[in-house]
Order: sequence, then structure tokens, then C-alpha cells
Amino acid sequence: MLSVLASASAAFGSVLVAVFLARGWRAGKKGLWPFRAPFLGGGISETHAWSRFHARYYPMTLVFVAFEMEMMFMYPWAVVFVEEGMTAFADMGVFLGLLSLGILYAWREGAFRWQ
Amino acid sequence: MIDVSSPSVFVHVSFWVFAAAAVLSGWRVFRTDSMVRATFLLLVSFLNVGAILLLLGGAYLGVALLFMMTVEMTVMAIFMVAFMMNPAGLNPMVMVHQPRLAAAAGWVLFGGGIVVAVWGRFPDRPLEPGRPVIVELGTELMGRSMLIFESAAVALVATMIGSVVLSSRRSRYGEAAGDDGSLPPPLDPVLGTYPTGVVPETSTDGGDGHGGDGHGGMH
Amino acid sequence: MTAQAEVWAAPLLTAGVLAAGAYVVAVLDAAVAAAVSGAGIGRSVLAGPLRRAALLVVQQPSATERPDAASWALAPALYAGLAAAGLAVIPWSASFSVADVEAGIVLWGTVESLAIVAIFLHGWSANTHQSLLAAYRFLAAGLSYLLLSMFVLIAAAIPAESLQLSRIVESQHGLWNVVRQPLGLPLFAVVALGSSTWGPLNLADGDDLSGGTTADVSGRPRLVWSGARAAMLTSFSAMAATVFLGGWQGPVLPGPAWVVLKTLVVLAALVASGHLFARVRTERFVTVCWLVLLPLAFLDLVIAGVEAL
Amino acid sequence: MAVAAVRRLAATAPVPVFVARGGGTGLLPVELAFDARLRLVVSPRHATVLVAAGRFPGPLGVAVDRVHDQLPAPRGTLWWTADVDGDRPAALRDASVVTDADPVGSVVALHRDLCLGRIRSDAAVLADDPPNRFEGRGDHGQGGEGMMGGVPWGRPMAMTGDDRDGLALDRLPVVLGPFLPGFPNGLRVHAVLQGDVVQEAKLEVLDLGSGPRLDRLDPAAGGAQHDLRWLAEALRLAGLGALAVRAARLARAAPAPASRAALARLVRRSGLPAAWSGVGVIDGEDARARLVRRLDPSAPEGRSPGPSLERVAEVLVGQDWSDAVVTICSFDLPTDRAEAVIEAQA
Amino acid sequence: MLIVAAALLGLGLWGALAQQSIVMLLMGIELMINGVMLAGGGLWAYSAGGEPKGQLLLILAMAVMAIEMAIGLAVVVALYRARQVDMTEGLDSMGR
Repeated sequence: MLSVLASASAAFGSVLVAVFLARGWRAGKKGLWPFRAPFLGGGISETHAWSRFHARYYPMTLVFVAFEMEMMFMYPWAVVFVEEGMTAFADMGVFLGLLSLGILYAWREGAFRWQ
Repeated sequence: MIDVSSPSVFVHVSFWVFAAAAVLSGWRVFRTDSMVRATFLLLVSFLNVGAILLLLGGAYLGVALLFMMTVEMTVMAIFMVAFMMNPAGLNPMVMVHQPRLAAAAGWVLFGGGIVVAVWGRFPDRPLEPGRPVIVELGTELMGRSMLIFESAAVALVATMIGSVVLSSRRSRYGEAAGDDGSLPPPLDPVLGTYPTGVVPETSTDGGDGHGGDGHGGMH
Repeated sequence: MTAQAEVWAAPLLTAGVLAAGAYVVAVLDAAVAAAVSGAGIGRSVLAGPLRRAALLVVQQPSATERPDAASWALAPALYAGLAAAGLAVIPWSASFSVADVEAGIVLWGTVESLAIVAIFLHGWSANTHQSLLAAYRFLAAGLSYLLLSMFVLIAAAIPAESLQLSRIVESQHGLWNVVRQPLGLPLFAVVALGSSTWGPLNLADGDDLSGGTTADVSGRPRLVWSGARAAMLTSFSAMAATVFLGGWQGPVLPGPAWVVLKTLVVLAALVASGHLFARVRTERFVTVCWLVLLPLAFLDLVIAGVEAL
Repeated sequence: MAVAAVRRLAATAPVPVFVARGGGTGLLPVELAFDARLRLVVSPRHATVLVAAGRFPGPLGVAVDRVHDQLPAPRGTLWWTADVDGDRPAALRDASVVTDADPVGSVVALHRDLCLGRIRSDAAVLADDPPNRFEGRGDHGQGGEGMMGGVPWGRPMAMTGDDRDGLALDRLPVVLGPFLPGFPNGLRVHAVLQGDVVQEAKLEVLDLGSGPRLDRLDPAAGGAQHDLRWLAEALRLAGLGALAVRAARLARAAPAPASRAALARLVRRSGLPAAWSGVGVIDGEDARARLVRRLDPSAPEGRSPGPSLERVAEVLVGQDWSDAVVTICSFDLPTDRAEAVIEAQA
Repeated sequence: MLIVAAALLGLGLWGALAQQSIVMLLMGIELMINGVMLAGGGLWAYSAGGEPKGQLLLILAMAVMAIEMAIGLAVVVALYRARQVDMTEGLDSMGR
């Protein structure tokens, strides 16, 4: 675990330093105003791009969080699968069945489409 | 695997680094203007607690916390940006109420925690190194705690359904809006009053009065 | 190797492999592009990546009116760090891996989900329109493909009776997972393309949004970001080779050579797919992911389960 | 020393070129698209050389000025035109002018000289002013007032507005184009985006001027050439850059039917038709149908000028911006690109 | 260990009580659960001898957090859709 952390932080640190050296802490103060305008193909924007962004796929993300949590039970389950045999297999059936139910319902409600 | 019963100096140092980072980022969550930063600062706090759990020998618990919280905070960020005014903190802001009471309550809880931590008596039964914690968890799930585990699964499916019911469009438009799922009603009925192609004005009255600081005066 | 030496050697090894991997990705990419475009592969393919990198070093770094400067620098750094973390758990031979973490595949899940955060931050921080649009459409896809990866990795863990990657490699003795669980590798390839926003799943940096999250990035920050993307693709290929192609196992050659060889094969396939398949539409991808690919991942798990009984 | 070596290496890199197409150029300038010494890029931030191709009267010139100032240093500009006496926006005042059919040599030389420091990087042409004055104003000296008001760092924040799904979040009024990937010459979109969805759209074609043309379509094969140029643009949009180069190479002259069929096969296998199905439907025809029609070498080559801008604007409303770009690209909009074919066939 | 956990709990409570916005309130609650996780992990490792039930408990705490967040955010969407409310003050009278 320590080596993972060491590798990750080494790569992280060196890249962070590289980017800061290149761009500086105050990236917002570098360059002339026309250079810093957002690229819109020669067009312009009146407002900041940062806004209350309407992502439209909210239900999908919430289904995803619940789903993800279910998966957290699956990891230890996979480890003892062979040991437990049929019990674990039946359990998997119940589990996947429940998940499919959730997905089917979300799909019927159109959670995966948003336009 | 780290020996919990006799940790090395390195483990002690790492613990205090992670702990300090967790508390510091937890505090910064409520002190930053940008909602995206706030969310990911909370994530940093979680990641540090995950790292501490790993130090404690929770080989699965720690990583699971890292994984789960990353996902949750990513989703959180979407909502933070969408449902907070001024999500990027372009104008510095303070949006609090009853700050004194809240701070006092926080300090009291902290003090109570310290009392419990320092004077409380806990059994001294440390985790033996080399214990197969992941396999044990799996066996526990399949054995004695099967019911708990299954009911958690059911609760989560209920959560899925509940959150879809609450957040999907159908709850507003109902069946009448369309016959294929919650396919959005066509845009025109809603925006029908505007001829397409009109360049909008950006005056504040284009919205619903959300602009400005009308919210602050409600209390 | 002693524990102390390992901690010092680990960053050097992973960084070296990732740098080499990023270069190989650039060369492969140029070669496939030349072949597909009908120009023929020339000698410039080898020097090309270095020249382009040199140009980015010379170029003025971009700025925008009011970016989130800290996050803008943090995003590529986080992304590169994740590629390194992912690579660190890959076993190179029966006896050596940088860090054979007990919950290796869960750690990989963390890498994938944090990669989503890194890409989103990269698009958000610039405070420009096209990068913001790209960040959000990527997020929709990212939250969809992540589940596939969990399922196929759990399926691989079943016969190994462990979440540890070395055990997963050992469990493939005699029969690789790519045969035993035929759905695993293609589904994992989808995750790999998504996490490095490559080819048909290049939703974050797509040309239709003028480069997406990189639309307003130039110079060294852009070099670092492209390098990190290529490094991420390398890490994913190594992971695919480990989990589905038997990792270090193979006759005659030593273990590490097999890992490199198999990684290159996966890498070539992934890079080629980038020039042969068009970018997917976000909304359609999300639907297909949940309604077609996810049931396939269920099936993969069932196949693995039946086999293990 | 090391810096000089890096600069020498950079000078030999394939030149990243951003092309701004003005009047009289038709579609994607194929001469630039398939040469291995160049690399067409989609954002000025990625380029060292700006090639302004054709005529730039009035507002089109202003757009070129904006893009010109967004190129990072070292940057240079080349005006590729058949009419040196035409309007010359500020960005092109000091640009080298190329009138011959093949500007690649000049672009490469310009890039080399820039990287080696033999010539100075182009200076900005627009005034160094923020969009709005803000310094020292407002509650915190950054131009903002209260929670949402003022002009923090020079721009106001977007305000909320109604949306079809009942969540009234921020609306972003933007003017996009004309130099975006997939956009025909001179097209500009005035749009209001809520999230990534287009809420309102108005299309406008900027004045493209008149005079001699840059593109020389073969009158006999003009339709096929035009189709291939269009295809190159579309493939680039879909992330298939290598296939786009292939299409551009074929578009140089009257293409052989066999090589055209081979390209069509590759495009069909790429999944692009599937990705475009259901996008931008007008008169029951979607972007996929328009793509497939152009892939077929035996199809009649006559082109109608396409739907009116108003009808396209109607289709854009309700799509997300990525789909809107595909929709715009999929038509022969009544701008310069259609005009070129009609001229060639006349 | 427990002191750090207490600090996180305190911070979380302060955040949850002081913040006006519903989403920020959720963040405060999450931070409190974070403290609970830390305390639980510490007790599991030092006082429960690595009993598997302790692990299960912590995983369940994670599940509670996920459920809390999913439902909480869904409520935010529903409220905002219905009444354009995103502040706790806007909820003074539920029947409105």
C-alpha cells in the first residue's frame, strides 16, 4: 500500500509542479484580455461559463449511487464464492434479480435519457 | 499488513498527517466559495479517513471507503453546481444562519467526544496481524448476517426506486406528458410563448427572481 | 528487495514504465493514423511524438479570464498520479510486484472513479463553455461505464477467491480468463477507452467541442494532460493483460516480458479502435451501457459463478 | 543550450494549423488537410499558424481578429486569398499573403522561422480590455455585487430561466462560430444554452463578399469532390481524423470510384451512420440519411441548397450542443459551401 | 483517533446546523458520518479485535450514507422542481 501511495504521489507531485511552473499560481492574470477570452469559434459570450449547470441526468446518477453501494457487498462475497458454493450462487441470483428490478424500473421511468 | 498492536513510528506519523488533512479539509468545506471545491474538499476528508482505516488494517474497508466516497462526491458535485446559487463562488459569499448556535453545538459535540475518548474505557483487544479480514467479512455476509445483508440490498433497491420517483420528470408531468416512459414533453408547449430564434435579453427578470440576493431576506 | 528500497524504487519504476508507455501510445497512434489515412507509415512516426512534445514545451501556456487555477493544475496531476497508482498494483512476475495490495481490484475501482473526478475538474476549471459541456457529457458516460468494470473485475475475482491481483493471475494457470469469461475483456476495453477518454469514447476531449476540456489549454499543461491520458491507457492495458490474458504467465520468456508483450497487444488494439470507430453519442451510450452492456456484465458474472461451482 | 535544442526540435514538428475559412473557399481546404507536414487543429490554442483563407469583409473580419488573439505565442498568420485587394481585417494587416494554389510550403517556413526565433510572434490586434470594467468595484473589489450581481472579473453571471423539465437553472446566452468544426463558412449561431441543451437558436450567415474563388472544383466531378470535402469535415467531427485525411486526399481531384467505395465501406463500419441516426430530423430525414446519401458514389450528384436557416434553427432547439453541431454539419446550408457546387456545376 | 473523530463530528454538526442551503446541509451530515466511520474503524481495530461484525457495521454505515445522499438529493430535485426552493428557510411551512 505504501508503494502505491509513493508511486502515485511522486507522479502527482511532479506533474503538479510542472503545471504550476508552466502556468503559475495566478493563471487568471497571465496574458492579455483577448487572449484569455473563451474560445467560441470567433463568437462571444456575455456571461461566465460557470453557472448552475443543468445536467439533466440526475435520476441516473442517484440510481448509480445506490447500485454502487450494492456492489460494495459483492467484493467480499466474490472472495468466499467458491467456499460457500450453492449458498453464494443463490445469493447472487437474488442480488442480480433485485438490481435488474431497479434498473428496469429506472429505465421505464426514462432515467437513462434526458434530452 | 500493518501490525496494529505495535505500530511503527512511520505509522504514527502517517496517522497524524492523514488525521490533520481530514480535519483541515473538513473545515475548509464550509469555508470555500466554490461549490465544486467544497465537494472535492469533503472528498479529500473522506480519502484521508479511508487511508487511516487502511493503516488500521481494514484492507477492504479502507479501499471501499475511498471508492464509495469518490463516487458519491462526484454525484454530489453535479447537484452542488446545479442547485446552489453562484456555484463557482465568483462573488465571495457567506450563507449561514444561526452561526453561533451551530458553532456552540459543534464545540459541545467535540468536547463530548474528547471526554469519551480520554476518559471512556474501552476493551483492549487489538486486531491480530495477518487476520484474513476480507474472507471473514465474506463469510459473515454469507452466514450469520445474511439477513442483514439481504435487507440492505432491498433497502438500496428501494432507494433506487425512491430517488427515481422523486427526481424524474414524470412526477411533475404524469402520464399525460407522453406515453413512452418519462420522455420529456416537447419543448414547444413550455417555451411556446417565445418564438424560436429570439436572442434573449439577459436582464434579471428573464428568470424567476432567483437572481440577486432575495433569499437572504427571508428570515 | 527490502521494504525501504521498495518504497524508493516504486516511483521510479512506475514513472519509467508510464513514460515509456505514453511514448509507445503516441507512436502507435501515429502509425495507425498513417495506415488508415492511406499515407503509409514513414520513419517520422518514431520522432513525431518528440517533436510535438518539444513544440508544446516552447508554446505559451494558455490562460482564461477567471479559471480555478489550483484545480486546473491539480487535475492533470491527479490523473497522472492515478495512472501510477493503478500500475503499481500490477504483478510483473510470480514474485515481484511493486505493491501487491490485498484489495487490488477495489483499488482499481478507486482509480477509475477518481479518474472521472480528474477529467471533470479539468473541464470545469477553465471556466469556458466548450470545456464545461465536455466535462458534463463525460460525467454522464463515466458514471455509466464504471459499473461494468466492477462486474468484470468481481467475476475475475471469483475463481481466484481473492481481490489480490497476484492471486487472480495465478488462478489463470492453464486457462486464461479471456477464454473462461469471454465477455470480460471487451467490457473492460470499454472502461479503458472511457477512463482515458480515447477513440470512440473520447467524450471529454472530442474534436466536435474544439478539443473539449483541452479547448482552452495550450503549451506545457496540454503536454502533461495528453501524456497523462496516454499513461492512463497504458495502465489500463497492463491491467487488462493481467486480469484477462494471464499476466506474467507464459512459456520460455520471463514474466515481465510477457506482461509487456501482452500489454502492447491490448494497447495496439485500443489505439487502433480509436481510428476505426466513430465517437458515440453520449445519451445513446448511456442507454446502451445500462440496458445492454450491464446485463452482459451480469451474464459475465453468472458465467464465472457457474464455472467456479 | 538545451532550450535551443528544444526549439530546433519544435521547428521540425508537423505544423499545427488553425484554418479560418472566409468567403470564396468552399469547404475544408483539402490542400492543407492531407499533407503530413501539417496538422489541422480544432482550437486556436493548439496552433502556431493561423491560416485565414478567403475573404473577410466586416463582421467576419472581427471574428478573425478574435481568433487571432487567442493563438498562444509563438504565433504567425498567413492570408491565403485569391483577391489581395479585398477587405483586410486588423489580424491580417501584417500577415504574409499567399495567392498560389498550395500554401503548405509557406506555412511550414513560417512555423520554422517562428520556432527558431527568426521572426517575432504576432502581436495582439484587439485592445487589452476586459469585457466590462470591474477592477476596484463592488463589495470585494472584483466587480461583483451581492450574491449574483455585478460583473465579477469582467462578466455578469448567468441567470435562471424556465426549462421544459421544470427545473429552472441558468441560461447561457452565447454567440458561437463561424470558425467551429463542422460549421459552414460564415455561419454563426446565436444560442441560449441551459445545461448542454439548446433552448433558443437563431442562425445567421455573415457577409462573405464576392470575387474570385480559392477552391477550384472540377466542373465534371464537382459534386463528388464537394461530397468528399464534406465527408472529410464530418469525419473529423466524429473523431475519425485519419479517415478524414483519406477523404481529403481523394477530394483533391476527380476520385476513382473504387477508392471512393473503399472509403465508404470504412465509414459504414466505423459506426458513424448509427451514431448519427435520429439526429437533426427535417422532412423525415436524419443526419444518418444525409451521410449515407453522400457515401454512395452512384447517387445523383445534384445538390439542392438545403433547408432554410429558420428550419434548421427549429431543429436545433431541444438538442444538446454536440448533436446541434452534427445537425449543422449534416446539411448543405445555403452559405458558401453550397454555392461552390452550384457554381461549379453551372 | 477518537479525538480526530470527535473533531470531524463537531465540524459536521456545525456545518449541518449553520448552512442555509439544503445541499450544504447534506454535506455536513456526510462529514458527521465520516467521523462515525473513523471512530468505528478505530474501535474495530483496537477494541473489537477485528471482529467481522464490526466491518459489517461500517459497511452498513456507508450504505446509510449512500441512501441518505440519494434520497436527500432526490428530495432537493423534487423540491426545486415544485417550488424553486433550495434553502432551508423556504421550507418553513411544508403545506404551502
